[in-house]
Amino acid sequence: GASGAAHASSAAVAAAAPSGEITVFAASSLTDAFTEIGRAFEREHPDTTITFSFGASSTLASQIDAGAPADVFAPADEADMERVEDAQVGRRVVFARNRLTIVVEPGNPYSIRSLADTVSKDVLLVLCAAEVPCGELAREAYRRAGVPVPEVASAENVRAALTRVALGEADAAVVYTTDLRSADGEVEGVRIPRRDNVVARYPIAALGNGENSRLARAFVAFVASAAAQRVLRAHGFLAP
Amino acid sequence: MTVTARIGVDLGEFSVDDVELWVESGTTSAIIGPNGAGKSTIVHAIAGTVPLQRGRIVLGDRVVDDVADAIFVPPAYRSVGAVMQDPMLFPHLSVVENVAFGPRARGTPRRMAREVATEWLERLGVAAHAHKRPRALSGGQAQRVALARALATDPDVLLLDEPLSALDAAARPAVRRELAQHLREYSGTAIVVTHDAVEAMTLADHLLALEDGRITQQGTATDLRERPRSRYVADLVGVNLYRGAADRDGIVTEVGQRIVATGHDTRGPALAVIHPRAVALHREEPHGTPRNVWPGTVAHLDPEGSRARVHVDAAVPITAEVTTTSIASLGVGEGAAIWVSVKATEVEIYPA
Amino acid sequence: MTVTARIGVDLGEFSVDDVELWVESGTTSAIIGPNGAGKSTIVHAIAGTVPLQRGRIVLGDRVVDDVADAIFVPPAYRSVGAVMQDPMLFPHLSVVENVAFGPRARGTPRRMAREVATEWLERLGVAAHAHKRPRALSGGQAQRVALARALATDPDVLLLDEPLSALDAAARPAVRRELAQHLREYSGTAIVVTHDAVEAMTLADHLLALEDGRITQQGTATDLRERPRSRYVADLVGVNLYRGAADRDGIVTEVGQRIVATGHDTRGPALAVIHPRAVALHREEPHGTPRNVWPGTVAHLDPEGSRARVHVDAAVPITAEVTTTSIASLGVGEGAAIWVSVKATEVEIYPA
Amino acid sequence: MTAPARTQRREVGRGRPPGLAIAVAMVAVAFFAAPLVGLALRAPWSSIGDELTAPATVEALRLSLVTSVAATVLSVSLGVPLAWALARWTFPGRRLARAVVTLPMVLPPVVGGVALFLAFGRRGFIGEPLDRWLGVSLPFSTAGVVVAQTFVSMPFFVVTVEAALRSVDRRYEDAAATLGARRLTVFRRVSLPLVLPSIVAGAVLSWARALGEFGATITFAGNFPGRTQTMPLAIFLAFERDPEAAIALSLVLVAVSITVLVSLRDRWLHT
Amino acid sequence: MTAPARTQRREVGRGRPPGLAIAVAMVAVAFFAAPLVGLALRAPWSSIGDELTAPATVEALRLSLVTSVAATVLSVSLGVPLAWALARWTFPGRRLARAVVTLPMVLPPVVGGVALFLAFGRRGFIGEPLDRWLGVSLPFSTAGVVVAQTFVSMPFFVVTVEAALRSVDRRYEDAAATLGARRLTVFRRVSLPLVLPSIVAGAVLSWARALGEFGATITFAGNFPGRTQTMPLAIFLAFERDPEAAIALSLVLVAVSITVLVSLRDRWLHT
Ligand SMILES: Nc1ncnc2c1ncn2[C@@H]1O[C@H](COP(=O)(O)OP(=O)(O)OP(=O)(O)O)[C@@H](O)[C@H]1O
Ligand SMILES: Nc1ncnc2c1ncn2[C@@H]1O[C@H](COP(=O)(O)OP(=O)(O)OP(=O)(O)O)[C@@H](O)[C@H]1O
Ligand SMILES: [Mg+2]
Ligand SMILES: [Mg+2]
Repeated sequence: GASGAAHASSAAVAAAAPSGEITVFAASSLTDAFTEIGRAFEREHPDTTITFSFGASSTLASQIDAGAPADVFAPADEADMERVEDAQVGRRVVFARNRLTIVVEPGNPYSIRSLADTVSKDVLLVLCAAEVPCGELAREAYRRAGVPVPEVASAENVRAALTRVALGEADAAVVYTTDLRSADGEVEGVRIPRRDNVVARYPIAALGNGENSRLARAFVAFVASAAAQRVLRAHGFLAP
Repeated sequence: MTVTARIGVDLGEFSVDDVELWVESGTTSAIIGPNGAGKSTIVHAIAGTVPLQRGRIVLGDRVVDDVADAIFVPPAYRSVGAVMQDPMLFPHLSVVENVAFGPRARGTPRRMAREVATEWLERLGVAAHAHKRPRALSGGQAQRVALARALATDPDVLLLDEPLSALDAAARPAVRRELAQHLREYSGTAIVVTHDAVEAMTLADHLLALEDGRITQQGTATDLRERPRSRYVADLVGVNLYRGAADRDGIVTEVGQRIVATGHDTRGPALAVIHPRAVALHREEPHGTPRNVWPGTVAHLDPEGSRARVHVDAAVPITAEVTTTSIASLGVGEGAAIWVSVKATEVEIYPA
Repeated sequence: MTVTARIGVDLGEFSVDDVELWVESGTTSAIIGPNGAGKSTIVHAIAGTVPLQRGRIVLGDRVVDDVADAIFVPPAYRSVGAVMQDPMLFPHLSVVENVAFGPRARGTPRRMAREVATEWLERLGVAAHAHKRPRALSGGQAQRVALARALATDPDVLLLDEPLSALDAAARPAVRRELAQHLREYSGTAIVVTHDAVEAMTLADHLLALEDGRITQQGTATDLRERPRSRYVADLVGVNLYRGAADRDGIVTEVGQRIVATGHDTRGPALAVIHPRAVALHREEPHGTPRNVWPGTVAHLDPEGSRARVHVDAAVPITAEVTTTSIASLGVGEGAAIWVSVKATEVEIYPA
Repeated sequence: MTAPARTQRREVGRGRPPGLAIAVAMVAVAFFAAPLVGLALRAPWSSIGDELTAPATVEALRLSLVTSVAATVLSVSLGVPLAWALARWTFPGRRLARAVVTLPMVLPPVVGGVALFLAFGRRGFIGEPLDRWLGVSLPFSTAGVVVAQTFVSMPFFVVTVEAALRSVDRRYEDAAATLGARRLTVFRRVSLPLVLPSIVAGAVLSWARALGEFGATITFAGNFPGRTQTMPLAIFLAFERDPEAAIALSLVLVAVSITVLVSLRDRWLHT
Repeated sequence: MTAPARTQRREVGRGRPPGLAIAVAMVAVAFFAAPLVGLALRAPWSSIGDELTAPATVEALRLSLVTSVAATVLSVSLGVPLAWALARWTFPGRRLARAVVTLPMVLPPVVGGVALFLAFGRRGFIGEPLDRWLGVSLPFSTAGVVVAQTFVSMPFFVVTVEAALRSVDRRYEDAAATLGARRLTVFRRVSLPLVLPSIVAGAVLSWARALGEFGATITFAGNFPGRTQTMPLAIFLAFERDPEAAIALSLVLVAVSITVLVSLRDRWLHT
């Protein structure tokens, strides 16, 4: 129950309740989930304030690199976390996972069933650019499925890829399951079998830049807590 | 190409009020008048750069502007050439390109256009500056180029707004002669605006005095010289003009002063002209034939070469023209008391 | 404030060559000369809008431009007021704001500046247009405003480049008088550029003839009128001028033609002046006193009011001034064969 | 030679461009209008009201207007002297200076943001002393947003105004000088008024650019609601969740700027 | 009254702005220079050579130059008539047209891209017929890149040139007309030459903007290396992996544009 979760978290936090303010830099794909989690945390610790700055993980990383006043960092993939390693304090936690899925136009006009079907000539496929996490993972998935990775129009991020399908400008795209759920109605999902699928890990860590590393640690712990996990689950993320 | 126009234009509080204009094909008319009389406005209206608000303009048999019939022919289609008061040479083109612009725009091939241009530049004595930018021209040179530019298009109607105002004293008669000759040879019709009496009279067959947007007098040079109908015209031709009521022995001016005259049969409202050369000046009251004798004081002197014009404040303010030597002998200075006499036979009276 | 200058400026192929200028404090000098002689250039050099390339300019006791000493005082710090040939009124300011600009820039409070401006606009007869934009002015009005703008700053040195060229015939004498009076009353020094002989002679104490960037003659009006030293000056004052070698009985012109004269003691290189009024015209060869008699043909006629100037191509090309009536009686038209006679006593000879 | 008769109805104003030009112009307008129409068609008009009144939107809109106006003011007050110097003063390295000024236009926004960090960031070679001695820290602050926007938008102002200043007739300035006006007065009372239309145009350009600025802002100032989250950032985030909302927000932004532009034009540029 | 004596050395050119203005101008330049210096300091000079010669870079650079130039040409050829119409022709809805033209400047890049989809995409209300009847499909093509860049950059050209056209002295055009020049001739041979500096300025602005365009391009045209991957896209993506590389690439882009700008200025805008 909620109270159980509350116990767990408060246990995680040592004797005195944390207080004050922290800034959390998080990947924009976490916007909704984290906003909710933040509110929950503040409810639990009345005299705390959590400020979020959402953006592209890489941008956030370079901001932290340049000395941004961030107490917590939650990028969309581990590579970006590596970049700020020396700023980290305390251990890094993977708090959620995500899977890939194929999205097609409603009604699946090209009757796409698998990754293999997406690479035919008359299907206009969109993937994230190889440089961004979702692109990397998607290409990995194709490799596992034994399908040659196609030369395709690539998007700067998942959202852009999804939008194109939603607008009917592309026939298929490979995105995260979480995105599928947020764009329900406009697109239709086509599962990728577990053995081909790739898992995206969402790490989170407290940073030394901030003044309030105690509260930062508390928040990181809270994100791992059951209460937060429920929220993440509700937004389609998989348990770590 | 005959120009017939009834021009009505309002510019702020000023307005040109339905000025009737009729310039016969092949002739030249001059528009004279004080500053702000509306001369340039009329020129612009005919050129088409200021649309009419009332009336109509007909060039030859073609209506180019008619408010009632909502007709307006843009300048480019009027075959009118104009030298506006401001030369407005294109700053980005060389002098010769400026002059060649018209012919080019009317379809003359480049080389031929340039030849025409160069020829005109020579006729107006600025060929030496053909390759300069207008910025690098002196005022007079610029005006000559503007004149060349207008003439090079060989228009049916030529509009010249003070085309010689910036020319030097020596060049002006020459250019004027050049222009007069061109106008004589040339089939087209010309309208010249000028402040120079000589210019108007040498260039034009017909003069038109415009004052405050209205025509006050028109006719030949002689008409205006001998029978001016307005103060401005009188000043321009340099005579004394009086308005009044004529009777058997002369005229009574508006201020009630009688001027004795003979040999006129005008009665009632009339105008009287006295030529400054006919006005004699005396130190003491003269006792002799002249019937018009008034005391007065010298208001001011305008020396002009070997002669001078003496403006006298008398019962009838009058101007006399005398030699500088006689001025010396009379010892007239401004404010000096003096006597004026005019023979009755020298007073010319005609109906107002 | 005395103006002393030695001006050397190169403009492309043209150059003003070290023109020496000396205008005493409180006096007015006029610069006359053909188009493109360099008059405006000199005015600009003194104003500081064209820096010198050679020489120096001293206003009062202050060196404002000196190439050798690398001194240059910008226009704003020269207390010079100028009416340039182009009025250059600020298009974004009203007429009165234009005139008030100078006083304002020199620190006069707004209200006072406006008063000064309005006063000058009245003196020049354009107060009625005080609130118009310059675009809405006629040529003459614009020039008057420009004049008012320069005068309103009450400068120590006043530069006027053809300040009255656009004024109408009636207004010009009045404005000229207004200006002359101001110049007389006024402590400052003035330099006037003009193409109008009368203007030059009424406004200026000292005249300066500039031709092709060099001074060809300077002196009082009388000097120039009676002893012109260049064709241009002769044309300006309207007399016949011949260059040649003088001996006991007259002068032999450069083309080898003798002109008989008496009562001169000049020998060697000399100039001879003949006034057009002293030139008589005849249908047949005259047999009488005149010692100079030549056959010729009428080149052209310039009627000027009741008189006309007849240009005759003779052994010595000569201009005669006669009444229009006598022209009629002689029946001279262009190209007509005619005889010219000049009394030896009418030929004025002086050293070149 | 007489030109072929060509009568035109009075109503048709003088100087109206010929049909061909008009046609091309219309194509151009259509080209710009089409995408906006597209947005309008797609927009969730039902929900747009809510979007507009949502406090977050209002916040972002307010911030956008405040910062973009501030950036424009900054651009004008720095840009006018700069344009003046570039147009009138020949000094060694003028060309380089001119190029440097135009560069932010070609710098990809994100890189622009990074560049700002490297200069004005906490560890930047200007930011660090600034922070240490004056305690001023630009990144992640509203001031930072203004800096980012100015950096990106000011070039448009400078280039426009410099070009205009070059084409001023110097004789007006000379006339002013002979009337006793010092250089500053000449510039203030003559040169500037003469180029006013271009000043306005330049201001409009840089304002619009600042209002739409995204990359440099989010990189240099982060994305804090109420502090640094301008409309474009809000739109970007909304886009992550639901594109419809993003479109709605964009239309709001567009509407606002139309209003501003139209009224501004009326105020200044009526012929 | 005599003005206080104030002598100045000859060398100092006439019309040089006063010290105050110069000072401000210098501050402004510094403001622009600083971030670039920052980049330069941070740049991996050792590897920059490789970056430059990397085929991908060369490809992207080539494509960027080609497309940005194409976009500029398009902007000029559409923009000149448009500016002309807006400046000279008073027609109902002129204000709206003017506003519409300026809008792409405020539209956030991503939304701009979406808007382009909605109009010119395969399902767009223009794109669809275009595709069906002419078989022309803009998205994800090089043409698409040009369209996106034109959409974003042309406004800068139009606004600049319109402002300039407004301040042309109409009397020159009248003079040309009385000399028999038709409207097109007047425009071509008089009006345009008179505003040449602003034409160049406008072209520079829109070229630079097009060269730096990112958002609309990647959304509308995707990111095919060699086909639609322009420099800014390459830089953005490089940034995801290693920022150093991104910086190196940006400096390359900057260097290229400096070269172009400087040479262009010399060619056109020397006073
Ligand atoms: N755009 C305008 N708006 C208002 N008034 C104007 C405008 N243009 C001219 N005027 C006024 O119309 C009158 C006539 O101007 P116009 O230029 O025709 O005079 P003008 O006879 O040519 O005088 P000038 O001999 O000085 O050239 C002047 O009083 C002038 O102030
Ligand atoms: N910027 C320039 N570049 C080259 N030549 C020039 C320049 N400015 C003037 N000139 C030449 O210098 C000469 C003198 O010009 P200036 O204006 O002083 O003559 P001016 O005596 O005022 O003639 P005007 O009586 O026609 O006004 C002219 O031949 C002119 O062509
Ligand atoms: Mg006039
Ligand atoms: Mg001159």
